[in-house]
Amino acid sequence: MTELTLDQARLWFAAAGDLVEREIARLTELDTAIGDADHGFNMQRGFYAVRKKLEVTVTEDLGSLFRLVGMTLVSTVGGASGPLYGGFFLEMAKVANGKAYLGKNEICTALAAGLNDIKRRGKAEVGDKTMVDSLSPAVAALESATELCAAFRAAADAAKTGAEGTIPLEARKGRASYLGQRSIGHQDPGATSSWLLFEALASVCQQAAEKGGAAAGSC
Amino acid sequence: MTELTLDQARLWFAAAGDLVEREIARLTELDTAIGDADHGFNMQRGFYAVRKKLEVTVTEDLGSLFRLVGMTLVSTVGGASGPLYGGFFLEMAKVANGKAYLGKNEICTALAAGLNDIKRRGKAEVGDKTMVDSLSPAVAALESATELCAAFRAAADAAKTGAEGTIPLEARKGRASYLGQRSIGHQDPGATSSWLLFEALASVCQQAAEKGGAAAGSC
Amino acid sequence: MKKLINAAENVVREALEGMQAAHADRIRVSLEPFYAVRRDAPIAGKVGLVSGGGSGHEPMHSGYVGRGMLDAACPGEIFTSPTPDQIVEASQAVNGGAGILHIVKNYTGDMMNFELAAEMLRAGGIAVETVVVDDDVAVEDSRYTAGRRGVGLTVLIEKLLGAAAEEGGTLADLKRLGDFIRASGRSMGMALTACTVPQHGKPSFTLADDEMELGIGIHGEPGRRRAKLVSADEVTTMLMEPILADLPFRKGEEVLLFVNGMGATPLIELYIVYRKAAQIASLHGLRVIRSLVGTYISSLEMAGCSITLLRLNEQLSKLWDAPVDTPALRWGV
Amino acid sequence: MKKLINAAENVVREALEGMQAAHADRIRVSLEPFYAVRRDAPIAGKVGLVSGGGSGHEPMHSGYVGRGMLDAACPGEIFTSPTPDQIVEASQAVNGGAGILHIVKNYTGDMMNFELAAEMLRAGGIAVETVVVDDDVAVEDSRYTAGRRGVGLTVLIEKLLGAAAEEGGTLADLKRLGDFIRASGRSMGMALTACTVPQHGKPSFTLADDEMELGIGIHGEPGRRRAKLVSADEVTTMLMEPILADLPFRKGEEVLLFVNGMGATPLIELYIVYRKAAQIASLHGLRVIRSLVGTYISSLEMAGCSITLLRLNEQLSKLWDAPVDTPALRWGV
Ligand SMILES: Nc1ncnc2c1ncn2[C@@H]1O[C@H](COP(=O)(O)OP(=O)(O)O)[C@@H](O)[C@H]1O
Ligand SMILES: Nc1ncnc2c1ncn2[C@@H]1O[C@H](COP(=O)(O)OP(=O)(O)O)[C@@H](O)[C@H]1O
Ligand SMILES: [Mg+2]
Ligand SMILES: [Mg+2]
Ligand SMILES: [Mg+2]
Ligand SMILES: [Mg+2]
Repeated sequence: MTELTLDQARLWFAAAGDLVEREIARLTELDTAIGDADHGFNMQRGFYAVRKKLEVTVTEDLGSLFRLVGMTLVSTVGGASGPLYGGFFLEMAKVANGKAYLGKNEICTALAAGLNDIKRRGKAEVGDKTMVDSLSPAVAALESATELCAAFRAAADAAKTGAEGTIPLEARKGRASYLGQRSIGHQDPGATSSWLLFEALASVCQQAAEKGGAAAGSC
Repeated sequence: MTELTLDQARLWFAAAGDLVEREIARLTELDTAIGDADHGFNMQRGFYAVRKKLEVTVTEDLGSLFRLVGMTLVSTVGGASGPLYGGFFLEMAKVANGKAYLGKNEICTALAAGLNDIKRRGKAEVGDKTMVDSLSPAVAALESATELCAAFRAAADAAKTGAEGTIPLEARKGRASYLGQRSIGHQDPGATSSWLLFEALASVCQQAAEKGGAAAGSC
Repeated sequence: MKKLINAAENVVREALEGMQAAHADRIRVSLEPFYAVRRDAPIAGKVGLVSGGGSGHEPMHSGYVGRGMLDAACPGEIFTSPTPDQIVEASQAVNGGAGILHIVKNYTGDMMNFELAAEMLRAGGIAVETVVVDDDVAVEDSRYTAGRRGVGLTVLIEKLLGAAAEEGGTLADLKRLGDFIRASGRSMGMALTACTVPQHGKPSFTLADDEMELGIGIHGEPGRRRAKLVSADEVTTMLMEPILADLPFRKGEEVLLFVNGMGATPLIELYIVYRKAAQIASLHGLRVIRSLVGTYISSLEMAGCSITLLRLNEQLSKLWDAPVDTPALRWGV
Repeated sequence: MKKLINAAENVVREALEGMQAAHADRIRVSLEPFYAVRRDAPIAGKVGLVSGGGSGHEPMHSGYVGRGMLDAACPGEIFTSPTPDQIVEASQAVNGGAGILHIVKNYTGDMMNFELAAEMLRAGGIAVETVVVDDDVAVEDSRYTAGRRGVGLTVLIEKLLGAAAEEGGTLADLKRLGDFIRASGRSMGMALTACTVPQHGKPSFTLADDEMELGIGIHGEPGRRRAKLVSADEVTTMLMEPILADLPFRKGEEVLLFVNGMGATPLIELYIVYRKAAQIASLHGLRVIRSLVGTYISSLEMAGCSITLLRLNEQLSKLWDAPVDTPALRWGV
């Protein structure tokens, strides 16, 4: 696979929705320890709304798809993660405007733009114990492979490592920061859901590649 | 012992206070099951106030002693048991007015008058699952012996049996009546504290008799 | 037992001291014996309204002392009726020469202590009338028993009679009106958890996670029966049906609907109960024209709720809307 | 989890429906999206006051909608900030042409959602200002962190700004006054028990019988530290000292003392806390001239309390006394 098409991007959101649905309890548990026990339901509500919206909406290009996703998340998630993830996809939409597919470079640019929006909005840096701690290494890891599926896989793995890396951190941003040192020892819920988004992306690419591979014999 | 003197009556209230103090938990547990968990503290507060009052008050006769006890209970106990026990001793005071001691018949009359006041005030009959169920047989049992200490012992035993006899009853009066059939199977707290009062009376008589016996060789 | 208290035996006194400190502009508190009176008492020519009962039902009764409601409240120990001297002294303190009205919940202890006090007051030349509240449909009414408990309707009676007294009602007027209101309201309650009397230190009963008590009073006692915990809508139905059938409330009547929290139940849940209760009332053909939702008569930190329905007429609606200025109920002033 | 609810996912909607049914004389509720506005909104020429935040803090914010307080409230899901569309639609519904003031508690989610909404409203030609509330002294203030939480002071700011808006304050006036009040009040809270988010179904933390959490917020989160449960007087001291030291409050100042219940703590305990808090304030040389005691900003059915101290001046005292007519706060009308 060398590009992300409209269909694959739609599959990405479906897969993300499935993954979030499956991991509600885990996300909620993490948010119970250092937050307010709603992150699982916030994500579920958002991606369920996205699924329903996509079912009834024809999107002409990746820009309008990402815009629809971003707007839906903003208007259904609430909390901190709503504007952050919403803004992420709205920012990607700008890069993807009018495009039926994105090549690897464009994808990197779009994801990096999304990440920057989160950092700007949340005034968060790597090390603050937020979703930035998984998103930032994920975006960086895209460079580590030239092939798209491999890059997504590397990004997902980096996100996972980044999420786990939040455990020893003391939170400086978001709700967990109110706990001070007591936030240490817990994995950040938002960093965990960010990893799920990359995991969904990697798995969709993988499946497309396998299908394509079955058909064309190469990735 | 053939009569109840002022000193012995004072010892009675001291002994009743001790017994109540020792049985707070039991009375409260009983009142928790079918009432509002305050009977132990109500009795304790009342008899503690009686003790304090008696410490600083000289009473000239049994009438003023019983009146003081009755008034103190009325003004410190509250709840259902306050006016009932208070009225009990105020009624006894009428019979004992101006007397330095009471013979057995007078005691019977006084206690019966007290019981009648409780029945009138509480509109309760034997079988309603109240203090009347221990007081009534106790007063009746006074007749079963001519000797005073023996009569008090018989009364205390009858009170105990009466109190235990409330267990299978369905309450018709007091707070326990709100439970309907659920009041069955529990011993009435007020019937239990009434038994304690007679128990105190019997033991004070017994001790006086033993002392008297040591001095005079006969009861 | 987890409570914000100091010593269990000081709870009532310290809470009264706190009330005095917080509401010195409205009430005066006596600590020896315990009672609270409105700051401007006695009011010459006005009937003095006095209520009271065990503590643990806050804001009732001390929170309802003030213009347009009670002249005095006598708090006993937790769940223990006040003693006659409290009632006598409080009544004397608010005696404006037009007589004293006692509002008494129908518990043996409350009844007897208020009765003793009334006798003493009358012996002192003060006219006293008593309005009894016994609105709890969970308890069967019978002349062989202690009768029904006074619960949620107490708050409404205190408000309505308070307004009538403020407007100059005579003792006889108020007694008549009180008895009329008593005959126009019904209540029922339920619990999700027990409560703990501080001095006792242990919960009054234990419920499994899927159980509730139906037909409770306001003293932490178990209810008429234990049942499986069901949805808020079903619970509401189980409370509303006996209430509607008992008075009975009839199609076309105007009512006040009062959903009360038992102490630990948050307002968000009470509104869920109110929603269903209003639907049921309206299906029954009633017009809910006044409402009250909140924790107004409690049972320490018990979780649960009670519902009270009161039939209104023009006079009662007006009295409900009249100004009231107490620590816990305030409007119109 | 024992709650009077139907389905966990319907809690917010059904409670709003209940509020609508109970308070149709004061508020209008929108269910799509969720918001509540005062019945007579929009009021031409008056600045529209809009607040909001997660649900679970009842009576805040919907209970504070009405004359003399908020024009609109936007409740999110339990403990979840509302979304920008709620805020935008509510703001538009109460836009009387004099601009909109957003009162926002300083949580990342609330801040970002209100900010997005403000941008959209401004794009639509409506002037929007924002007053942030961040009064919780338990959290260190630092520009490297999310800063302090908005807690008890929110209720007071909404009341005071509501009164100022009613008196015709301009958007600029209200913004200035809001920032002034923000700088004049401090709070701190503690918990005896956790609470349970209905959809989660499990308590947010567990405490032993002899433990408490100090420095909690209003979202069921653990506090700054766990400590041995001590007496009410000691707890009060542990809350008051950091509050007094932080602003700092100085000898001779006049203050409003607000003792708030977290949801399941009965009023009788709050008065015990108030008693001690007033003593401490007065030992510190403060004059407590206004008070508020009750459950006004809650964390579902958490047991515990918070204390808020607000420095008053003549203007603020007058604004506090001004008429307010909302479901949860009513006086003077
Ligand atoms: N300032 C911030 N910058 C980046 N991410 C943040 C920030 N604040 C919070 N987050 C992320 O949001 C997550 C919490 O999301 P969620 O629980 O849905 O919202 P809320 O905290 O409002 O309840 C955190 O775990 C963290 O990853
Ligand atoms: N009508 C009555 N007649 C006689 N005794 C009664 C009556 N009502 C209650 N009692 C007695 O009072 C006891 C309860 O006393 P207590 O707990 O002190 O008062 P309360 O019920 O007001 O809390 C009952 O156990 C019962 O024995
Ligand atoms: Mg959260
Ligand atoms: Mg009792
Ligand atoms: Mg009692
Ligand atoms: Mg949240």
